[in-house]
Amino acid sequence: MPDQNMLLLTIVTESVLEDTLIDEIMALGARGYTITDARGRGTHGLRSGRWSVSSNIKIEVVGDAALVQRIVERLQAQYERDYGLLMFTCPVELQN
Amino acid sequence: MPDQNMLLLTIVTESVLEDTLIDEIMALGARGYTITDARGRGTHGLRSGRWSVSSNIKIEVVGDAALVQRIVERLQAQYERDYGLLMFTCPVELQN
Amino acid sequence: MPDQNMLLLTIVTESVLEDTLIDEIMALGARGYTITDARGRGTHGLRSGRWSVSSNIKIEVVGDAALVQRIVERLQAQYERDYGLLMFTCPVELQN
Amino acid sequence: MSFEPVVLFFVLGVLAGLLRSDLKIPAAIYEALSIFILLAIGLKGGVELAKYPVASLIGQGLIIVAIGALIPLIAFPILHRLGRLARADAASIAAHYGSVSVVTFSVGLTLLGHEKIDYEGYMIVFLVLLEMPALVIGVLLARWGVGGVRWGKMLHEVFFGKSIYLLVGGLVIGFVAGPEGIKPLDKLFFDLFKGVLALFLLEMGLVASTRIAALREYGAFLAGFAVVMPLISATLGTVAGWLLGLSVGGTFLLATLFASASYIAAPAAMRIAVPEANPALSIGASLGMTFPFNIFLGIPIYLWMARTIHGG
Amino acid sequence: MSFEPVVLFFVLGVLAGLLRSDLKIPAAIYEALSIFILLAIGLKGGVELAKYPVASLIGQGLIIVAIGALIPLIAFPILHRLGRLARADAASIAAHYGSVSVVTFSVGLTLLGHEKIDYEGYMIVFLVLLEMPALVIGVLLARWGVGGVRWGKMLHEVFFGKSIYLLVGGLVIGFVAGPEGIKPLDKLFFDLFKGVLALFLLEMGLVASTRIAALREYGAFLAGFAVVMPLISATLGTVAGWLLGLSVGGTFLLATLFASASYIAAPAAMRIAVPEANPALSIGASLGMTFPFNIFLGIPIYLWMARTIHGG
Amino acid sequence: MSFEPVVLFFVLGVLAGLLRSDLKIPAAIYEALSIFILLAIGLKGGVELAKYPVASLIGQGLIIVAIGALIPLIAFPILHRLGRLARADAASIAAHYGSVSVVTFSVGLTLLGHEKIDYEGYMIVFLVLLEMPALVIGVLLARWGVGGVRWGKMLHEVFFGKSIYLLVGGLVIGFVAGPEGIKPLDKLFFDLFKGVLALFLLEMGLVASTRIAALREYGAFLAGFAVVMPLISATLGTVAGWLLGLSVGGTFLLATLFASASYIAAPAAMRIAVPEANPALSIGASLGMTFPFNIFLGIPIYLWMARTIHGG
Ligand SMILES: Nc1ncnc2c1ncn2[C@@H]1O[C@H](COP(=O)(O)O)[C@@H](O)[C@H]1O
Ligand SMILES: Nc1ncnc2c1ncn2[C@@H]1O[C@H](COP(=O)(O)O)[C@@H](O)[C@H]1O
Ligand SMILES: Nc1ncnc2c1ncn2[C@@H]1O[C@H](COP(=O)(O)O)[C@@H](O)[C@H]1O
Ligand code: NA
Ligand code: NA
Ligand code: NA
Repeated sequence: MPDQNMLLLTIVTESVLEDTLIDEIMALGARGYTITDARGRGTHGLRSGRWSVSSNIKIEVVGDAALVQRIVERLQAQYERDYGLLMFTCPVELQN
Repeated sequence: MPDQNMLLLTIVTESVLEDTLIDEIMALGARGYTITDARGRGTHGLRSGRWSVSSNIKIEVVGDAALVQRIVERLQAQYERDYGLLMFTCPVELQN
Repeated sequence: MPDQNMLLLTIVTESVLEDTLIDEIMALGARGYTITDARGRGTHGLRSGRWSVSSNIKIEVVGDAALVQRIVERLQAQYERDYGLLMFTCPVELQN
Repeated sequence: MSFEPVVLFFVLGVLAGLLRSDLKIPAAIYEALSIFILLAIGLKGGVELAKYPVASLIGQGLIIVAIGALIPLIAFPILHRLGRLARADAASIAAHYGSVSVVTFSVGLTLLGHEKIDYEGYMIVFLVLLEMPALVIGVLLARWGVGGVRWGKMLHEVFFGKSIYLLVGGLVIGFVAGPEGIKPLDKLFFDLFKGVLALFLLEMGLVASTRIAALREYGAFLAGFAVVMPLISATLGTVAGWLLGLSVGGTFLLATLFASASYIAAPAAMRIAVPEANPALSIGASLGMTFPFNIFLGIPIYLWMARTIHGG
Repeated sequence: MSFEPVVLFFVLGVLAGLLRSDLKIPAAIYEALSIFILLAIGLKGGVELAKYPVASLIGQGLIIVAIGALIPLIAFPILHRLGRLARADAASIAAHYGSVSVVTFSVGLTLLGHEKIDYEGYMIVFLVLLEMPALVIGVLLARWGVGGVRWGKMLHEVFFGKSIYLLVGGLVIGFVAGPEGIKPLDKLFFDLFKGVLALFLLEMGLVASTRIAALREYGAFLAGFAVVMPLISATLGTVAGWLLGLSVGGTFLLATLFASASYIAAPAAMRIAVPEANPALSIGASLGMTFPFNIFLGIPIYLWMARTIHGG
Repeated sequence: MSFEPVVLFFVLGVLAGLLRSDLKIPAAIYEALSIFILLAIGLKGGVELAKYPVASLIGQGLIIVAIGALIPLIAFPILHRLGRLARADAASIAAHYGSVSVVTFSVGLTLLGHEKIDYEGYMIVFLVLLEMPALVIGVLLARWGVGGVRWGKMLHEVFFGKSIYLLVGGLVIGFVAGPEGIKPLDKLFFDLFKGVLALFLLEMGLVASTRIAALREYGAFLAGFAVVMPLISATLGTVAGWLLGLSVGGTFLLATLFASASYIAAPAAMRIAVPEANPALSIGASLGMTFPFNIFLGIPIYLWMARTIHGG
């Protein structure tokens, strides 16, 4: 089994940001990302997922610590104040 | 990068429990949750996701160890016997 | 809280492989799996999720290290060359 | 024997499943089709109801509901005593067979259209009335002596579950709006009904194909029950319809309603109210066996029964 | 007073939400219904436009857009000064009320059909014209003295947001194809329109039911605004329509357009262009309060106003 | 030159993509629209087939399939030798061009309706027949001398892939039910067909807009192939149709079928059977280039060709 230590950054945020955040993430050097549709609740209240205005997405990016830090800092600076946003990381081992 | 050590609790269960479990989780003190639609297979057989009776959801809750333990214990006591249910945790670092 | 150390294997790949990979994974001894629909970008380019030809799935399998290794090796040998495929693992604690 | 092309879509779905075709109807479309069918049936019932003096139907309705309530009470001992199924499983299955299937009823309706047989339009109201009581009885049977019915939750699930909610909601809107007011909606809800039913049957076939295996696992007893029980219920319905003075079409529809087993409302309600019951058993029997039996063999038989009892 | 059965579907949705029914319309279906409605309205407008000399409408169109632009300018000081709402919130809400609601307009259309009242077909073109300017004004109000309008992003969102893009796209296709060319599409886009509107209203009700609570949180002022503002705008529209020589139907539609508040185009555009505004406020007011007010009370009132000013 | 308004929806979709509008058609709706189109075409074919003595069509069918099988055999050396594409890529693209596009065919059908030109109803049967053989030939070409065809998997994918399964299934149901039996389904499957086609073209445009860039990457050769190949195939089809004694409409449809390239059945089948082929190449060419070429320029040209060869 290969041993490439990386981080998985999970971002949960509003669907309306999808295109914008993808551009940011790729511009910051990510080699890829994975998106799933989500709904939920947080400090910005209920996001029912029933219509686009109230839907979330979950963006997952696997990358090294430096990339993850760049993304986190950019999103904190630019989007955290105005948008529902949750970010957390977890170490993963790449298997291919 | 902030250093807030938390746990990510992932719950995979039957869609029919969505409203009930959300109430439980919030009542136990969670500050939020994220839900995605899922399908799968486990000890309760195939859940094809093709109609609501046979669909799963994945509920993710980020919280401290005490909250996660409360949720796990409640779900084990109340739902494990009768419903398809998988729960696992993994330490994560909150980034915002 | 029980203490069953396991691995969570996450596989992101093309939707067209769903049935095939499920058969492989179960044949290799998994006791279950969870699937969610996804979209994304990687070395094989954009997968918009807009039509089935261009959709991804995320398959998650919780299992011990031996099972995960069997699955990873099988998928590397059989599908990595020709299909969009990302695999990574992360230790998790089973809670039920 | 009478044959309705729309059931061929069910066969197409079953074959797709058995042959492992990659044909899949997305879950969102399944939801949309079922919402459409429930609303359309409700609206149709409401429009029909507006044509009758409602008061005059109350008596008939009560009698039919009372007879319908016998079905789960007959089914339960068969399943529990004879079939040695656990109390919860027997009660849940009994609830499925006591409740009704909107799609089976719809196939019955299209057959009447096809054969140009009249029927009492208010039969749809009985469909709505018959959907609920069996669910409550099922819960009571499961909890008998065991205690601990979460009544609030259960009744909420029964009455505000989407299936009954849409039927009743459609009924009320159709009744309030009347034939004239509903007219601009006809093009969607009534003209397209049969086509949507065809698509829904395709999806039902896909789902049923995954249930047939499950059924096999639980042996011959349940499979036998899934064929015999509808015949018993249909007989009850035929006699009841005849005694109540319904027409051939009405009698046939009542028999079909009684014979049909729920697989939209009941599974959802039972999963919440009797969670220890294994849903594979009840859905396997109702969708994997009774539903196809009804649309292919049962419905023609029930029409023959209705004609025979009316001496036709 | 005039009553249109289609609004009952909104009630059905609100009740389902309040009663915690498990009825859910999948997000994909919501998207599909809204795409259908936007395209259908656009196509209808384009077909109508093809019947008129376009040049002759430019003048009237400019006047109507100019008057329409007053609405956010009236609403903003009310919200910011009187209601003490933050600048961004006041600006965003003003944009919602300056823009228009396609569904409210559609309910107005069905009422005219129901009452058999004629109207200028090109009114739909004004719907398209009125949707945009208020959004731009809203952003300007939010940024006034604060600076930092990301014009590119904002204008892109306004013009290429799905809502306006589909309306304009439908308009152009309808105009190019003309009544004859569009004919084979009638069966989908025009015949089914009202049924689809009913389903969309059901979903709107479900969504609105979750917004009513949010509105309560923000107090009586916003709730009052959500009822008074449409009446002000409708008065403006009624007078404008009458001065411009529109028919009773046309005057009514203009009043309805002015009175309606956006909840498809505006929320998406404002979320991008004025992200610091709290969307719960604007959507709570426009969808939780103004929309139901309009379809139940407003629309009959505006019809009465139009008839009265025309001395009918 | 003949023009069909429905193709404007494709333009609307492409522009939405290029202008980065947020218009998105949910994947579930795309699936539903394609299921509808495939089933509707199949049913229509089946109903038509029921009008003809099937035996008399077998000969003509075999000849057409044999001629159709030439297309991938012509395309492969062009791509592999001339274009220096890898064997797998050349074979996969050849399979796409040998197979057919249901949507292109449908646009051809609507043009005939628009121009009031008759055609042999059983042409739809040839659509079904032509969809499969090229896929098998493509796999053979890819594996020639290389070995290792997983026949079971491949043939399963070809025959039970949703596309061909629904076409054949619809055909059988339409044939068994006949024009009378299918009547109550007409309102959904036939009356709405063109409107649904418009929505599908909108989605195709959205998807194609993301493919045009991919195509550019692979250079002028592939783009040229994507325009020249349909012209070659259409010529083959025109001559074949004329020699077989088809009418102008039938000849035109055969040319359109031959000229069209698959992007529903072929991509799915090739991804499983020839996974080392790059799908961006085949889909970029067939959907990004050939499909728009066909519906805007090709189809009018093929109609002109059919008329010319019939001396009209
Ligand atoms: N504690 C949590 N656990 C899991 N998901 C969360 C949590 N808090 C927030 N979220 C998700 O992140 C989104 C935005 O969070 P917020 O900015 O707190 O509203 C919510 O809509 C949830 O989907
Ligand atoms: N080993 C596993 N790995 C991943 N997901 C699983 C696993 N076991 C069960 N699941 C998921 O959890 C759901 C309920 O599990 P069960 O209660 O075992 O039927 C299944 O339908 C799967 O979606
Ligand atoms: N660095 C990454 N982070 C997250 N997801 C990725 C990453 N790279 C690839 N993926 C996902 O895996 C799929 C296949 O990857 P690839 O084989 O690189 O095209 C992509 O379509 C993405 O959904
Ligand atoms: Na029954
Ligand atoms: Na307005
Ligand atoms: Na071809």
